[in-house]
Amino acid sequence: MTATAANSAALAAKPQTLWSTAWRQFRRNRLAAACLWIIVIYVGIWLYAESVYWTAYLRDVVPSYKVTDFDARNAAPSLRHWLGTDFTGRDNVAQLIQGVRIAFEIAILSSAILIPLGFLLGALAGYFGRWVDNAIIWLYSVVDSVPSILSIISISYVVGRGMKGIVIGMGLVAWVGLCRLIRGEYLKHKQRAYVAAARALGAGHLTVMLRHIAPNVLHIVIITFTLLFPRFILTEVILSYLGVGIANEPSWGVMINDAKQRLWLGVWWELGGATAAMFFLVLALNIVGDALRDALDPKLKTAEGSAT
Amino acid sequence: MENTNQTLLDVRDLRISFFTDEGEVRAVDGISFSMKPGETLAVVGESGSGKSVTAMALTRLVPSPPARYLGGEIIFKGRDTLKLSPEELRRVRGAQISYIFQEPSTSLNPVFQIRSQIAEAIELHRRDVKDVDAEAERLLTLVGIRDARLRMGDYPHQLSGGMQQRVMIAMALACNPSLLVADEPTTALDVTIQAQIMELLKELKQKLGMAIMLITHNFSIVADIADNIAVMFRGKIVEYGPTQRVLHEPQHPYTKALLECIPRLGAHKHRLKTINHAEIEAALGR
Amino acid sequence: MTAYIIRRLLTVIPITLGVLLLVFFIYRVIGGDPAARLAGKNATPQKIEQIRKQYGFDKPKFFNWQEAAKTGSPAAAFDSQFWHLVGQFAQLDFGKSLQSNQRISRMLADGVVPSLCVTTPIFLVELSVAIALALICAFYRGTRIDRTFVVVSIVAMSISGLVYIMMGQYFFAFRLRWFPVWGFESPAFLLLPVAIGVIAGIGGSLRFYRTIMLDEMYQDYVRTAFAKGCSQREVLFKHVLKNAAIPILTNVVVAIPFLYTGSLMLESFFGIPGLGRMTVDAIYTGDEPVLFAMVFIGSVIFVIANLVTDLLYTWADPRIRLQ
Amino acid sequence: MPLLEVKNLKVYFPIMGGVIRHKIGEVKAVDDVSFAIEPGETVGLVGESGSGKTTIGRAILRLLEPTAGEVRFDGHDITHASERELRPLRKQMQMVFQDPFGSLNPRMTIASIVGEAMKIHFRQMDRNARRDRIAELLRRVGLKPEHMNRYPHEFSGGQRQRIGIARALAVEPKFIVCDEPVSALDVSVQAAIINLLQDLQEQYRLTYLFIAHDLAVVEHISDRVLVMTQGKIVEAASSEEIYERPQHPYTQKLIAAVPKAF
Repeated sequence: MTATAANSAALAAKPQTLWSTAWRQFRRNRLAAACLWIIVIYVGIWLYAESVYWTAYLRDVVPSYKVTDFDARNAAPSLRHWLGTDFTGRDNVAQLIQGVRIAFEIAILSSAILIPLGFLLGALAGYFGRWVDNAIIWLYSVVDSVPSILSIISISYVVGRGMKGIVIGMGLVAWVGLCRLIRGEYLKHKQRAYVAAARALGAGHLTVMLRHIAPNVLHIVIITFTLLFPRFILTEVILSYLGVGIANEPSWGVMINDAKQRLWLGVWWELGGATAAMFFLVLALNIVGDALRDALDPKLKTAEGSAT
Repeated sequence: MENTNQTLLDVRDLRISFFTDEGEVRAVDGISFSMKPGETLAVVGESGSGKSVTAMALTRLVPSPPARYLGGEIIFKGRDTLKLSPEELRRVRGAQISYIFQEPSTSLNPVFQIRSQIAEAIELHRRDVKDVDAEAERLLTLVGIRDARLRMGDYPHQLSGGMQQRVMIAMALACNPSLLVADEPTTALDVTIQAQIMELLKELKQKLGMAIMLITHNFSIVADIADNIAVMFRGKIVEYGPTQRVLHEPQHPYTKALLECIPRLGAHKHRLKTINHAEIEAALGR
Repeated sequence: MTAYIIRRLLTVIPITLGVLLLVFFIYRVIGGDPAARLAGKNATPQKIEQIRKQYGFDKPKFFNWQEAAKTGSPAAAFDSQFWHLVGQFAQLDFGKSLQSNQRISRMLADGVVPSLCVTTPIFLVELSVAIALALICAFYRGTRIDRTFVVVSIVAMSISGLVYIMMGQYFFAFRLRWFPVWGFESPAFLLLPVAIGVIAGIGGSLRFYRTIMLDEMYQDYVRTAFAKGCSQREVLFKHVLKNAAIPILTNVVVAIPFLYTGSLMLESFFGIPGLGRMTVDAIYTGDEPVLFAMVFIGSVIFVIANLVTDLLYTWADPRIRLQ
Repeated sequence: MPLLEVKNLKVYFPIMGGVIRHKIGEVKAVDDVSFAIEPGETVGLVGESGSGKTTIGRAILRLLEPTAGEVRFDGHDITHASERELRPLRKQMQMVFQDPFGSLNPRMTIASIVGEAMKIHFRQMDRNARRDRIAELLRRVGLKPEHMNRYPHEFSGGQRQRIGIARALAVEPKFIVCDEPVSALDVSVQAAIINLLQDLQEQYRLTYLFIAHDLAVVEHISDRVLVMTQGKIVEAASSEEIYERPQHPYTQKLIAAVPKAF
């Protein structure tokens, strides 16, 4: 029995999961690490905004950001109102903070629809193939054949203005990208020897799909979410402009549209404020999303093209 | 042809390292060897021994970053290729030193016909050739491709692995280089095709007289083509000498162990001898 | 290869039928009572009933089994909302606009040209500029030039298209008067919208095509080209560009949906009477038949664009062309 | 009574084509192959890439459905057995794979990779018994038990093959299909794995079907050798006879092509 030391030599001190190696590589990208901090700040603002909203909601009182003050209408930026007030005297900064809440809620609720849908259909199509694959390919080709903006508009229009319409619209359209990626990964991993080994041990299809292959493709969900989040934000702006977006809540889209009229009167700070608030979060998410993809799965082809 | 005793290639204390996130990897750790015109040198070593990096370094094909040439010289026909200007280097590549690689299927450009890939090699260095098509056809016939005129119009994916490698050889010989570097030319091929390609290389060596540097991990194929053998282990040359001496009286323990653990047809040994890495490390004085 | 083309052509039928099914599903199934929506806000029940009769919303949605059972002829089963729609659309009859009572097919015909005048130049300019810049990035990969383009493109991507339009219109048209603010009388009216459309989309496109170029640079055939003695320029423009054409063609179709957004926004902001503006007006005025038709026609155009790029891509890749 | 009997095995893969993707032909990967393997024997299966040797290995373990013919393992006809009927037999036949990087699940620790076999086939074992068994198996294949919580990417190619072998041993099989277990390894590491396989065979009285394209490796480890090309077995003989008196022209061509080192 030749248990030479050589064949168990040169192992690092403590166990290295693929996640820890990926995290180490991600951290080496200083720009991405900085952007991660920006996102953490936004999460903080989001949680604060949620507390403001829910305390007002539970006390059944008008939340502070909605309090109108007619004689302070269109005030320029001042110490009291850092970014001035809108045409009804509401403080712009308070509204921008609520804009963060709306953005996070849209992203999370839409993802709650698209991630399970995209992952499940992608896994089924990739693993079982044949008619299951063809049916799911037909389904996502059809959904993908309708330009996303048109299908989201239609769903929001039919379901009615507000969060519900946007979330259902984006959720029922954006799942196609994830589904394609997951399908590709399942097709690839299905051929790997470790799946044949599991089958040879007598592991059933479900075990192979969930216990063996799924952990190897979960990272795609994280990458996809991080890259979709900014596109949800940009899409909300357009939906709100088209009148099928958010209603009676200060989303960034609504604020940008309100600021449109007053821009021509020289009131630039409303448009500037909303654009800046959105810009840093979207920029940070794009950079972090790219860095995550390079760290977790460099060969992954997420065809994302330009932002809406 | 230059007079034969002058050295064609003289590598002195070559040092190349890769700087990755995990730190420095010394791929080539101070190696020296030389080649005469028309000589065939086999560089044998296992994966990670630095043999391919050495071969690619001859015309600075090792991508840097992440690699960096830390030291040493590569004197080819009297000039150090590490110091050549990009323009001069391009005149050496393909004309003086040319390459064939391990995966012929990916080394050929998938969207160009065989004709244009060979023609490009000719036109790059031999403006004087009038009828490039005829020359390309001659080269394909030279490397043993039947009905070359027909094959010229094919795309790489329409050829078998063996045929693709023959096209690579034809392309490499387009400007009759003084040195042909073959980086694991038969590793991806079946054993019967491998025998044909080695036979072809031997034939071309006699016919054209160019020097060949054969990079491989397979000791068995070097015996009847190599004049000299260099055995590499973790970036160092641990054994360097004429073929018969290295094969029959190996000095270094690593070479001895490597030769003994190769299963030989008809040897009927019950157990193979394995390498004791600790012993090798000690011998290397690491 | 011809089998591939014929099959690809045939797939257009199930896809288009599927698209109609999807649009029908959105507007006639999941969205509550279409008749009430069409009747408008404070409509009387009689009006809603009258609309339901007029638009045939009283018929079953997909298959009319009662009718088939009653008359005994299987054909009657197709006497339902969906199949009437299929018949209607097949004859290019998209109904009438609620607002202007104009035939929608007429409106579509009028709107196509202005929309193409905006979207085609954006598509072509953005594509060529993005590929040219991507080639520069590949040529100078790893240098400061490459890195600046990456950062600039990510920054450009992170600003909403709407903001580009507003700022662009405000500064260049309103304040500096270089361009007309509104209207569609001459090509001059198109310069600003097209410029804004390109700037809004160039960030994403550049980043996307740069990745394609860089992926090709690390392929084995590039190493062979360098080993042959090719220069950087020859490797890039001869070897890499021709190979990159395949992924570019496969994925150029990804950029097309963003043209729709562009046309929606630019046409409504700059008063260009195209399909985009019609869609926006239809949303504001609740003109559902127009909206329904616009979404369907928009999708059919996209399906055809998909088909064309697919065929171009198979033609460009010898490995498929000579299967 | 042979442990494994294969009679007229055929495995054909349909070629899809034409406009409506109908079957326009078929690839005869395994075309009417018959052989038997006695308990404790090592039968070598040699052939070039595309000869169908891997397909035979996968068909025997029912990782794919044979088109025709019969596969009998330990007297049971498993050709078209259902997964439920196969489960007890799965315990007795296992496989070692070629690609050291693809044969281990990158996201599972070594303990769970080797342990899973026991969870399926030895349910009555509790956690501690399982951990001891894993430690013992790792030691048995020449690895340190304390590395059982490590992940595959932390090991070398040779070490990964040892883990693959430990996984196969975990269910105490009688028969192991070794599908090119050493082709992807360096020569030095190759020798150690071949010796390990031979030691395990002696200790556990295992039966091997050893698949490879390197005639020298197959001849070294096998008692009998089957030579295969284009889906057919063209010659079957003891490993000495194959080398000294090859009958079939293809075998002769194969032996002639093997470079005689020195």
